[in-house]
Amino acid sequence: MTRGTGRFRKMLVSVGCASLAGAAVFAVMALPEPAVRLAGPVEANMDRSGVTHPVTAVLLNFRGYDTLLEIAVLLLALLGVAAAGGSEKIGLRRLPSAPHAFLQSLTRLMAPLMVLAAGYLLWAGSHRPGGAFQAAAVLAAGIVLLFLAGLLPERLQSDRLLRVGMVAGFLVFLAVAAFPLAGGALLQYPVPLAGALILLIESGLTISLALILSGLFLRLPDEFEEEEE
Amino acid sequence: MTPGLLFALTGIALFSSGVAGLILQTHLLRKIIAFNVMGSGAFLVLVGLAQRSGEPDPVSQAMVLTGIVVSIAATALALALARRLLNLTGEMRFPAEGQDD
Amino acid sequence: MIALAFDLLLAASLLWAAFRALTTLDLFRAVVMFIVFGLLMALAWARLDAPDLALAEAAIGAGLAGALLFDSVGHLRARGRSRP
Amino acid sequence: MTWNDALPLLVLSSSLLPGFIIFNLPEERRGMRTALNLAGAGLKLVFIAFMLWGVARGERYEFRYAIVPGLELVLRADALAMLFVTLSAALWFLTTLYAIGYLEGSPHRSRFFGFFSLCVTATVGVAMAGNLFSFFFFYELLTLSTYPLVVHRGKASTMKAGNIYLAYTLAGGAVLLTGVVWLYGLLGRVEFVPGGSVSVLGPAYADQLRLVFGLLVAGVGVKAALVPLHGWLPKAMVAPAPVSALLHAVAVVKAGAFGIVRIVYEVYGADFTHGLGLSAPLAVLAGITILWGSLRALFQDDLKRRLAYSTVSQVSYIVLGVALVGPIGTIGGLVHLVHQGIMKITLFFCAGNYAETLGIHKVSEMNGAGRRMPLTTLAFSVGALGMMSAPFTAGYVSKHYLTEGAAVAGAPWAEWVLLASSVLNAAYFLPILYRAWFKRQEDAWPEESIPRRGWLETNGLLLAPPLVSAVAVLAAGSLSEHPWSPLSWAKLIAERQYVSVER
Amino acid sequence: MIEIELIPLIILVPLLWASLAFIAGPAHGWKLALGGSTLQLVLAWRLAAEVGGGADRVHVPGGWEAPLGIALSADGLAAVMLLLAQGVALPLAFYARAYFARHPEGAHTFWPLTGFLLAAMNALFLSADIFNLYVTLELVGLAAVGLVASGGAGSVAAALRYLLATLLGSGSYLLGVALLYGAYGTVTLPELASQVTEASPPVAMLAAGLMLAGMAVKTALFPFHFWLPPAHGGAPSPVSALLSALVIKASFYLAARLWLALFLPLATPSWGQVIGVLGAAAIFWGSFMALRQARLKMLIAYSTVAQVGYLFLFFPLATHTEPAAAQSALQGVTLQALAHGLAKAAMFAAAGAVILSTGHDRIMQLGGITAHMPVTVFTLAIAGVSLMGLPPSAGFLAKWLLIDSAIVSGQWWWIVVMIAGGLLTAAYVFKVLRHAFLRAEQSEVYKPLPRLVEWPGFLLAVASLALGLRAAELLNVLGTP
Repeated sequence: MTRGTGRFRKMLVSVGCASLAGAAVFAVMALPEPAVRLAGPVEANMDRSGVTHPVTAVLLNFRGYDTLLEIAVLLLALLGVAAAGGSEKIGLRRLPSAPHAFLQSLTRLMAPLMVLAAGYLLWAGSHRPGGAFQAAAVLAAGIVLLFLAGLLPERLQSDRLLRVGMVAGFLVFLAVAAFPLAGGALLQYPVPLAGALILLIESGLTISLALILSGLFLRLPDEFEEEEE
Repeated sequence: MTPGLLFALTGIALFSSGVAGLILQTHLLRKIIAFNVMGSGAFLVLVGLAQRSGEPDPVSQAMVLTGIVVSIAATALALALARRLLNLTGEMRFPAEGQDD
Repeated sequence: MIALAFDLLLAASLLWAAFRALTTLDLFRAVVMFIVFGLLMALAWARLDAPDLALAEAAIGAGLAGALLFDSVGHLRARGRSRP
Repeated sequence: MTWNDALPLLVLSSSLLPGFIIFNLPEERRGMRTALNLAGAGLKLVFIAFMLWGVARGERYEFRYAIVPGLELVLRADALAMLFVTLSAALWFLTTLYAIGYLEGSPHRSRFFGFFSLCVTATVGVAMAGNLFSFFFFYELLTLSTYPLVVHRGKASTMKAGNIYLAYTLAGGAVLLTGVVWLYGLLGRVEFVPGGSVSVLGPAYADQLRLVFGLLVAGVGVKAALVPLHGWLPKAMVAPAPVSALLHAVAVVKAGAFGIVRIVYEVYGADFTHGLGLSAPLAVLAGITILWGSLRALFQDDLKRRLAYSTVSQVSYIVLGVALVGPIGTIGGLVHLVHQGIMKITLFFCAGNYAETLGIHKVSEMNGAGRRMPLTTLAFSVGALGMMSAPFTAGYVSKHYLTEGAAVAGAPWAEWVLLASSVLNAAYFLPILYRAWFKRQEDAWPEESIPRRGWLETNGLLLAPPLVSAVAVLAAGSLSEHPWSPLSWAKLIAERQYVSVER
Repeated sequence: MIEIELIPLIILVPLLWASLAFIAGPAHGWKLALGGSTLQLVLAWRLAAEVGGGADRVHVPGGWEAPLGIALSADGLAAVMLLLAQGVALPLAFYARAYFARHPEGAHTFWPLTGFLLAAMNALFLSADIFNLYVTLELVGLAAVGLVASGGAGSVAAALRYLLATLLGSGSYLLGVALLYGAYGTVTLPELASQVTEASPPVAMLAAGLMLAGMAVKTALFPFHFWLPPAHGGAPSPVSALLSALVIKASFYLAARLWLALFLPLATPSWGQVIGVLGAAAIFWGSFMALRQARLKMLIAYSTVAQVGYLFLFFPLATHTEPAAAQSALQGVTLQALAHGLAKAAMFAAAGAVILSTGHDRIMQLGGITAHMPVTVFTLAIAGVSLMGLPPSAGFLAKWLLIDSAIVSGQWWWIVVMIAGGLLTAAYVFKVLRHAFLRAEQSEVYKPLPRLVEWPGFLLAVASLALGLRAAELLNVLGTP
């Protein structure tokens, strides 16, 4: 990443990476059978996880702590983008492109479908592929589409509202994670409530993640804001 | 040769080419693409090795799901910085050493 | 047998797409190749019985990342035009 | 913590705390600052008098504090410590008075006196350090606290000198540290005990111990200005006169010499050092330094530089006395630790007076100075005669014992070295006295800044200290048999050293 | 009194106030930050007390025992690092409040980013799960980059360079995780520790290499240091202080933890020596470059490159050496981390004060500053003493222990390196002090500053000094490796 020092450096790096690959392939071929298999324990504990889809169980229960931190990563990225933009506002910042008749009618058609799809993915997450992230991605795409078509409601662009919306999901997650501390451990849902709590977390996350992901897209620094210094 | 093992090997190749790109490319967009390729490589290794015996492994899959989200976050941040740099210097490359300190 | 052949083909095209995405001179093409790479990744996840990952990769890896990159290329070009 | 444990700490804090307060005093609070300085100095003297009395009666004053398990900060007031502590405390009092007069109206005085107090604190710490770790601790503190004093004037030239001072002392400190840690690695703990403690290691370690001795002596040798490690001393002359006085007579060079005393007697033990065949080379090194210093002094026209080289030479008298195994030489070395101090500080006070009052910096400008400043010149003459070890001066006593020691130790060459040095001393001091007393003043003084008022040839605060110390020089010389004289004290120490070696 | 769960709280508290500060904005963020970090310090203190009192603490989120779940555990090293992080963060919070009041650039994202950074580091210190550690690494990295980016137009390139470097590092670490998980089927440290032996398959060796290399990049070990000086030197001063004092320690902590807990059986002494050589190179190159800087903050940043080198001397000194040597090495390097953390935070804070007062940080023009900003000069001087490793300071104690370790293990050449490094440090520290002692130039104007700009730094510097006079309790908490 320092300034290119020409052919030699190129060769060095290529050779290094190639040998890394070679070593890795060799190592992987000589791999023994793993001593531990987590698929077993996951199966064994599914009934206490509150969901029936193993990946979701791992994501929001067995290793829910990872996910908690991961949401923080997304918030951080957003903050970083804001910091890079160097402006107070967290909200949208680029001028919507001139509304396009066809795009608008298409969006009017698509938006509800996307919301539906997101809802389905969210609900499906508990027992089959899908979940908050996929749902949020679809929703985010919808928001971006609305924006590009110039149909995004003004209210969604108020800074304070956006901030709250973006953090809400995380705060819900935090609360659910913290309240079992009273008696037990972090994120230790009472088994009967587990399913409900997970759904609560996921719905919160879907909204916030959708706002954050779309925000990441719509907040990128743009041409008009500054000139060279 | 299970798909797991095969894609693990593919992942290794992707990872190392990604590293090479990340270091050698000078254009920032390419560096960012390279970073994504590198990440995907690591993800493939993670799931592939865990599933080399054939049956799926939800734990590694969940981990990679986390990983994907992390890398999109990083990508967005990198792009934001790169574009700010473009707006400032008119270049999507790093200024020569020493100009940025 | 056919499955293995398909996997081999998929792996090969993954590597090819990645290589093109990293080396194509024209940035726009490179980004297109990157999105192709993302979609192939989604296929690979499907082949690894990881539908969640397939979904996520398609939506986030290919979709969102692709959109971000495309937007940036457009940004870059617009700038190139404004400043020849 | 009993009274006896606390006392060493009190001695330390009697200059540390005033120092901290002084740092925070605004420049214009002159009275407050002076009060604090003198109160601290006076209090310290009181504590020390009390401890002297006790130590003579065989009391133990010791303060221990473990920083981490196995690494203790120890302050102990044994006879040897008291010798140095008393010297530095007494001379600090004089120097403080002198500095107050000297820095009249110059900038950054709070900063100066703050570091001044810190410097003395470090010196007292070096003197009372009860083990090698504590010694190193305060030894480095001394380096840090003297640097700001050396560069106090803040001119480009002083900064250069400051760099040289740092380069020498910090490098020396680094070498010393290596030796200290090494010894701790070998022994676990290195207390200062009469007769030393390393002998327990046995012959297998002889070579390592020689190497460590080399590291230790090289480390402290820098401050003791042993040739060839003396380069910083003449350069440090750019410092204000009180600082030079402190550096030369009390703090820095003495810390170095004192370190050699501690290392030879109380870490290695005199006889063990001799057994390792280390005392002879040390003696030779000292001899070379004595002659080299005197020779260089001969050719300096700048008064302070001449005095500086004289210091290089005189401090090695102490080292020589230490290296000449045997009680007599020891007594000579130890007593010279004190005598050189009072003689040299007198000379520097006077040099400062000449510079401040008449702007005299060079020997060649001294003509007739005796008539203009008789009292100062009188004091100067006493100091100079002492350096030549003339009878009835302190110098005579130390020289006498050193020569005896050399004879007893069967090192005739050392006697010759001492004789030659006395001759050289005469050669570079007598011309000064001659110019000052007997030559007529040709042209005006370079820069007369303090007019004469009646018999007061200069500012009283500048005049009193050299007179007092000059009297001390004569007293130490003529009353040397008095039970409280430095000589008697040195004998006491020597006894304890050698008795304990025999047991 | 009721038993409260310290381990999760010390992670949740900063997460909470960070997200609230995100909503509240800079106007109120600092109140949340001050309250939160005070609470964190109390929690860290109590945790250290408990760990020092005997048993290590363990917490199992969700009650899912490892290997299925994630284990959090606090041993001596973790407890000490937590204490350092909170101890540095609190004074810096006061400092940042005062600093941004005068110099608002970067203020609007500072508080939430700092909160997330602290949460991430606490989580990293406490995690015993190598994948969870990956997530915390990314958290630390992104937060740090965000903070650098908040420095405005000047530091965009630096931030991006830093981002790409840290991503490369964590990517390499992740591949290592993937290999280990593939080989052993678990990501729990204790579980893995019981399985990694001399007879491990080559994959373990490769993973070790990848993970350590990743950490080396993130800790800016020579020759991966290129990203550090512009990032640390260009960021707003409170950020520089946080980054130099804490962030690099996090990745070093992880490297040391992995080495001690996991890879020691694989490692040969020659591995340690190689890493040590890099450390030595860092010491010399960093000090040399520091000596050549014209700007105070860049000098301090390069000094960080050099001081990182001392940390990595831990590897040769603790790899297959006598227990006594390994013990001294661990104690020494931990004290070095603490001493450097406190001193470096103090120095950057002081540099920031200089900038606020004079509008520049050119070393050549510091003349006469002693008269106007004595507190700041003393801050620089005291912190410098700790960096040089002179008594009385924690840096001195650290150097003593490291040299002792080198002597006990018979590796004299590291002594030479440390001694020489110390002298070089003195050279660049006194370069600054020398100019500070020079006579004032009339041209300079010094704006008077509020106390809160100068005193937090001074407090940190004094702490690095006091730690050198009283470290017994700390080493007791640290325990034995």
